Amino acid sequence: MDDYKITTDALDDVGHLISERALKGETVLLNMGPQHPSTHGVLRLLLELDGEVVVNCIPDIGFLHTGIEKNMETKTYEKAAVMTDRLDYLNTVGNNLVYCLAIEKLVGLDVPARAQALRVILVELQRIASHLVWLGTHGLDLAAMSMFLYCFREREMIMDIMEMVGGQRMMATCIRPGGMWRDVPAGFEEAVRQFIRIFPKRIKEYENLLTRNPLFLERTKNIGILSKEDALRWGVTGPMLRASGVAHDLRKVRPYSGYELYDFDIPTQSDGDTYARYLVRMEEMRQSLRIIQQALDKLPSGPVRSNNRKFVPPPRAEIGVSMEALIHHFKLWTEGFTPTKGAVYEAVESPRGELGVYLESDGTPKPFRVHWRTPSFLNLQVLPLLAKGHLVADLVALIGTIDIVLGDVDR
Amino acid sequence: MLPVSYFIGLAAVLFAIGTLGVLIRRNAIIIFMSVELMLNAGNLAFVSFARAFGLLDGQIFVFFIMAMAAAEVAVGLALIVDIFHTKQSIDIDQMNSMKG
Amino acid sequence: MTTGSVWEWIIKSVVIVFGLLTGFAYLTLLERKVLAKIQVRIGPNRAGPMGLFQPLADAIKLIFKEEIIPSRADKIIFVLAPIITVIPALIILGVLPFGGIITLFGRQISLSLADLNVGVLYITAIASISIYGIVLAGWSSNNKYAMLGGIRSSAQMISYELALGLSFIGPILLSGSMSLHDIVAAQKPLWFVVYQPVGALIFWIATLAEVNRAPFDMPEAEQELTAGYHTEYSGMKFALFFMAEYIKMIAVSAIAATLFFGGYRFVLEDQYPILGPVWLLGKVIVLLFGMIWVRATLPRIRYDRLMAFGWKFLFPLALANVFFTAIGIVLEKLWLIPLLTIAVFLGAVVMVGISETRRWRSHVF
Amino acid sequence: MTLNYALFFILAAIAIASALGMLLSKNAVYSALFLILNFNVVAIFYVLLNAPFIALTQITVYAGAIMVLFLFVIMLLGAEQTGRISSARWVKPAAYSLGIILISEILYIIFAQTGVIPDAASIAAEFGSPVTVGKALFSRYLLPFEATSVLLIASMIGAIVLTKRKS
Amino acid sequence: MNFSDLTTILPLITLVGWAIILILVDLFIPAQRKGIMAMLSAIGIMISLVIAICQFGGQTTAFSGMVVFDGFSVFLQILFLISGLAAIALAYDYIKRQGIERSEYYILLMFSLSGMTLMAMADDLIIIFLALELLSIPLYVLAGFANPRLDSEEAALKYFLLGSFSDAFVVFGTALVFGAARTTTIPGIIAAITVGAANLILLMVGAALILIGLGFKVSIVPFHMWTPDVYQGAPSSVTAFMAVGAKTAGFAALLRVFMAAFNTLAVDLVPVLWALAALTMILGNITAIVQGNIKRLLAYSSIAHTGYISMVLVTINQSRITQHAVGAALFYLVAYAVTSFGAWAVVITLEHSEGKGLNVEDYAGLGRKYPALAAAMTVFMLSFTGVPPTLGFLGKFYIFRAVLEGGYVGLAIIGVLTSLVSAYYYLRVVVVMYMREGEPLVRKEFWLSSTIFMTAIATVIVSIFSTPLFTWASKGIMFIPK
Repeated sequence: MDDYKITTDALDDVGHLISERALKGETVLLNMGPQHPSTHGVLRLLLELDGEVVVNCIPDIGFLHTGIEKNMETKTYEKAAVMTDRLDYLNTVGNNLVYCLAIEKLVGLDVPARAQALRVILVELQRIASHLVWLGTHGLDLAAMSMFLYCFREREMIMDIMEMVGGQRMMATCIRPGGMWRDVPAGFEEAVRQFIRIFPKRIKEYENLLTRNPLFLERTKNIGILSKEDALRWGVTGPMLRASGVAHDLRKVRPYSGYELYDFDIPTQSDGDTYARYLVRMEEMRQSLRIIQQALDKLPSGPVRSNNRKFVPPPRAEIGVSMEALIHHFKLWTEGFTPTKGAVYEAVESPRGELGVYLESDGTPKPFRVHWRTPSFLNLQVLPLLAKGHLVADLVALIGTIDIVLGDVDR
Repeated sequence: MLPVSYFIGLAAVLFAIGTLGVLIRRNAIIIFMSVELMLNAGNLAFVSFARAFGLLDGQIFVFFIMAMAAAEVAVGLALIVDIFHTKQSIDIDQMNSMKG
Repeated sequence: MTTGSVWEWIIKSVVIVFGLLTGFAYLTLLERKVLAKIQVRIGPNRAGPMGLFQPLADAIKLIFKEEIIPSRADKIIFVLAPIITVIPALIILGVLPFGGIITLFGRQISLSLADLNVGVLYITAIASISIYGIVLAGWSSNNKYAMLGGIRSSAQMISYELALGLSFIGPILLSGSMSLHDIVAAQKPLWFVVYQPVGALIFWIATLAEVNRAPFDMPEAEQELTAGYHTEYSGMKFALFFMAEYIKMIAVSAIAATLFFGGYRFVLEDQYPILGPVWLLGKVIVLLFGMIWVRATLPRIRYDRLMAFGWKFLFPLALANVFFTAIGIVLEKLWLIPLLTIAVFLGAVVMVGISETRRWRSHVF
Repeated sequence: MTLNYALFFILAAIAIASALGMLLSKNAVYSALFLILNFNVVAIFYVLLNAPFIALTQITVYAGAIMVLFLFVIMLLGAEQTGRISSARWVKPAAYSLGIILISEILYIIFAQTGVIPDAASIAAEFGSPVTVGKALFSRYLLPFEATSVLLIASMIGAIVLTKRKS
Repeated sequence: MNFSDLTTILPLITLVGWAIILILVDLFIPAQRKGIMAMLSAIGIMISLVIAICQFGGQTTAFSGMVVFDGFSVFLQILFLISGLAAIALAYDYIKRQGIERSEYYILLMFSLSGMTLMAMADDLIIIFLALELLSIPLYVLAGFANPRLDSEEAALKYFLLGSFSDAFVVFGTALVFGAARTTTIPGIIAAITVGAANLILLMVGAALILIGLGFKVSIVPFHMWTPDVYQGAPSSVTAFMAVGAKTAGFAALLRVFMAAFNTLAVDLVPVLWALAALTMILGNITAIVQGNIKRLLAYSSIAHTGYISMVLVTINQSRITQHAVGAALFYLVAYAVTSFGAWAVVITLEHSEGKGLNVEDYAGLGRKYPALAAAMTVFMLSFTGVPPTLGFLGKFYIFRAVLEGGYVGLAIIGVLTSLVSAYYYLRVVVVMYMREGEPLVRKEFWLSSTIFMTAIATVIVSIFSTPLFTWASKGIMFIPK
């Protein structure tokens, strides 16, 4: 027995959070993660268990700290865009988008209509892809293993589209300040339409497997109830907030990138439990499809990038014929553009909630401060609140339902 | 066939070891296990006698004793778990909250 | 006992053990292939034609893997635990009839190892001790996850053993014997699954729990307990746990086939007794496919719900099944049994459905 | 015949050794394991004594249920280390000498009576089979059988009462 | 099995059936009104009691000789059932005020009671063993009913460990008796001994082991060590029931087995029994003197009373006085039961939560503030001591008479002398009540007060008209089919 004596200094930084009961040995301390199949990356949870009931849960983060915020401050505005993909690696295009929106706001850059529509299509596709990963891993957490592979089958189609647009499956970085990197290739529209055609049937398939499955209901109904008040108090956003009955969605509340042009609903649920969050995300995928459909139908033609040469490098064809273009090219790629002093905050609705970026310029080509307001970080804070009184098995479902991406948490 | 008295002798030895266990061990669970060993010795004696006499009755008794042992285990282990939760110990020497 | 019969007995034992080991190896392949088909993947296809040598490759890999014994583990029990797990799995089929009597080299050979008059009890006894390996593995690893896995498994197996034992009673009552040979013989006119549909279902669910298969794979729930009781095991020791699980799958399928699906008997078996093992194998494969199918489809039940399901649903249902079977036999109206039991089963399902819906509505967990 | 004797003495040695192992182990889990071994050996004796039904019931009930519960509780409480063997210094020698006296006394009495205990009556082939045991249970021993069932209910309620959490 | 088998054990069937029905009824009774369960179980016991009384007379065996129905069994059944009623009356308010009121209390009590009832009728060692278990296992739980109070849990664990230890002795003893006599029915054993077919040495060892086992249950010295702790730690209402019920049941078995079946072993057994009885009386009474806690005092007093009752066992081989001896033992058991319930009721009246109010000193001033209560307690103490005109006096009188008839003058003298010793500590309670000043805290609870009142009246009144009771007890001699 003496071997198991717990001392506070053995518990590193989180030692002060351990309760008296655990130190006396009445409850069991269990270290879940950072290497654990269900923590979706490298989250460490220090659990205090009474039997299998979670008495307390202390999330310990920072194992995936990449220093992206600091890194971005050492790069020019344009070059730093490539780092944004690495934040929330399931929402790469969305990260590009918010960063570019912030720069556009900072320097007052216009974006052509076609680029805006394409951005919406890509971001909504990315939302579906992200929700598919969530659904698959959530299913896997509950040991519905086939779900995972079905979801990845559909995600693959989106990945293919991304590759088509950006030449890369995940880190496409195809959204740039002032528009898109370049126009989508031929066949893009056909591929997206094909996806829209197939995907509703597939959603129905998932729902057949899960929505009314008694085992799934057992595992999600009334698990981790987050009340409206708590959700607002803890700054929870995204599907988690909407599942608690608050119809808050930045796409409606503060439309950006032309979302006001499209007709879509914000799904909400009132129960605030894991099942409600499941329903909200499933419905969001359908709504995303609606948006993509409309955007495709109304897709205007024209340029996809602003012509403001102060900020947007000229196309390669121009360089050979125009001296001015060559100068712009040289200047933008060596020094970068220089915004005036000032600060902006821009936020979009990522698949996980409000994804915001705060940019502060001190009048040099490199940002003085980049700060990300990431939804995973804020949503993760409610995990102890949700987990208390549940079983270890539910904790797994809860980590899944928050839909954290550790890259998004640790930055 | 072996003389049945060998089996009885073995049963007696096992019974004595069980008795010893109750007397010298101070851990409630071990004491309880020793009691189970004693009961088992009784069962062995019953079955041996049943074989010696060709009477089935001995085997039937064993059946009842097993059922009763199961009942006793349920209650006994519940008690042990109970007291461990209160006291964090199942050493019967430390059970002295009552004084004479 | 003549020398000849001793040899016969030894040869039969060896054949059964090797059959089970081969069966285990190819069951893993079957499972991976079937899962892959269900999950729109390809599955193993590199080692040999259609991946047929995959089990061999796996075995070689596992043999050469490093064996790690955690320094704070209880070494003796840590090493013993996998062995204790495998042995019951290997010997449980000792009483099973694989076929009738065949004539080989002018010798009458019965296609079974032993015919005990307490055959069914033998199975329950072996099933009940097969839990020790898991519990001890969990304990000796000195790891909290393994420990939780071990404790879960002991609670789970004790709970489901009751329903399992009660579901044996249907065939015993119908055949009036505890010998598996007699039970097979009694199914000559009609498989017992006809009289015991609910009993067969209970048996099948309970065996899923007994062999720790999805959706009852609590002890090793990888998403919660990393790998449960075998978290700390590697190499051949891990392989033994794996082997035990799959051999148990084969064994319970064979037992289910014997108790409820007519055992080795099927068309033409009377004329050609050698067909007996073939038919039995066929039935086993169908049942195994069912297990794999369930694994691919269903999420895992939560631990407390699993216990509730076992005690509050399966166990009473098994009792009711025994009760109505006895009534049918006493009244000598066997056709009553399936009617009554299915009615009770449906009633129970509806009741559970109502109460669960109410529970979900009332926001208590 | 000698084979029989050899078998008996080997098994008896295992039984006694495992009982002693149970008694002397410092670790409760080992004690439980030794006891399980003992129960299984005794089950083999039952088979030798023409009691197959009882033998398998012994394995199912003792080894399969009762001892699992023991292990379960030991592990649940984390009570493996059983501490010292006895409290007072005089208890141990006193108990050992008492045990030796007891054993020798009983052995003397029994082996002195070897002739009196009849050796292996002739029995029917069905002796100890489930059918005969079942028939006896439901005819002559009906009352004790029912009493046992009442006993089990009572103990079940008792166990639940003791472990139910108080709210 | 036939219909008459069932009618023979009808009180038992009623009791068990009622208890099982109550388990279901319990589901529909709201948590704060579990008192209803006390009433319901009392009704069940009363029905069983009425049936038992109606059955009076006649002798028969049932269930192929497993149980016997005779005067002895009816007498004991009535005693047990009345004890059960008294135990419920004691518990009704007590467990409510201790905060341990749960309906399982009454259900377990009824199961234990059915074990005792079965014991009264048992005519086969296997039934004796099962009845012993059936009455003990619920008692283990009841002793620990006040969990998580530590003393209650400790009491339960100690009672359980020693109880199961003693059961193992009974099992092995029964096995040896089976080996000796080829049967376990008491008539069968008698027959085997009579025709000389029994192996007397095995029988002797078996009887000795059974004696040890049952000795634990009735707390004969040196198998008494659990008694004080268990009596003190268990909830008082359980202790009262345990003290009366379990002891009476243990003696029922001892009398039935030793008076009938093992009387041929007298030559070897009598000296042992003599010594045990003497030891029990001496040790019980002397240790009781130094006790300050009333529950421990009563525990040692109960050990002492075990000694008095076990005196009759030395007469096992004298069949001419068996009737008197058994009658005396049964009478003493009745006297002990009535007085005990009364005394425990007084203890419960004065007990507060957290085990306060259990010292003899806490009784100071009772005589002045609550004269009726003090008077009742005085009656009980006098009855325990054996002062006329109380039941206790007559109980001792009959016992000593039976022992003297058997020719054991020495034992009788020890009995008288230890009775004199006991006067010291019993009267100390009386002295404290009347001579010391104090502020005793007393609960006024209807069922408790009426129990005290009725037992006090019974202690005096029945003693005046004791002859019919003794005659009845002596007629309850065991029916032994020849």
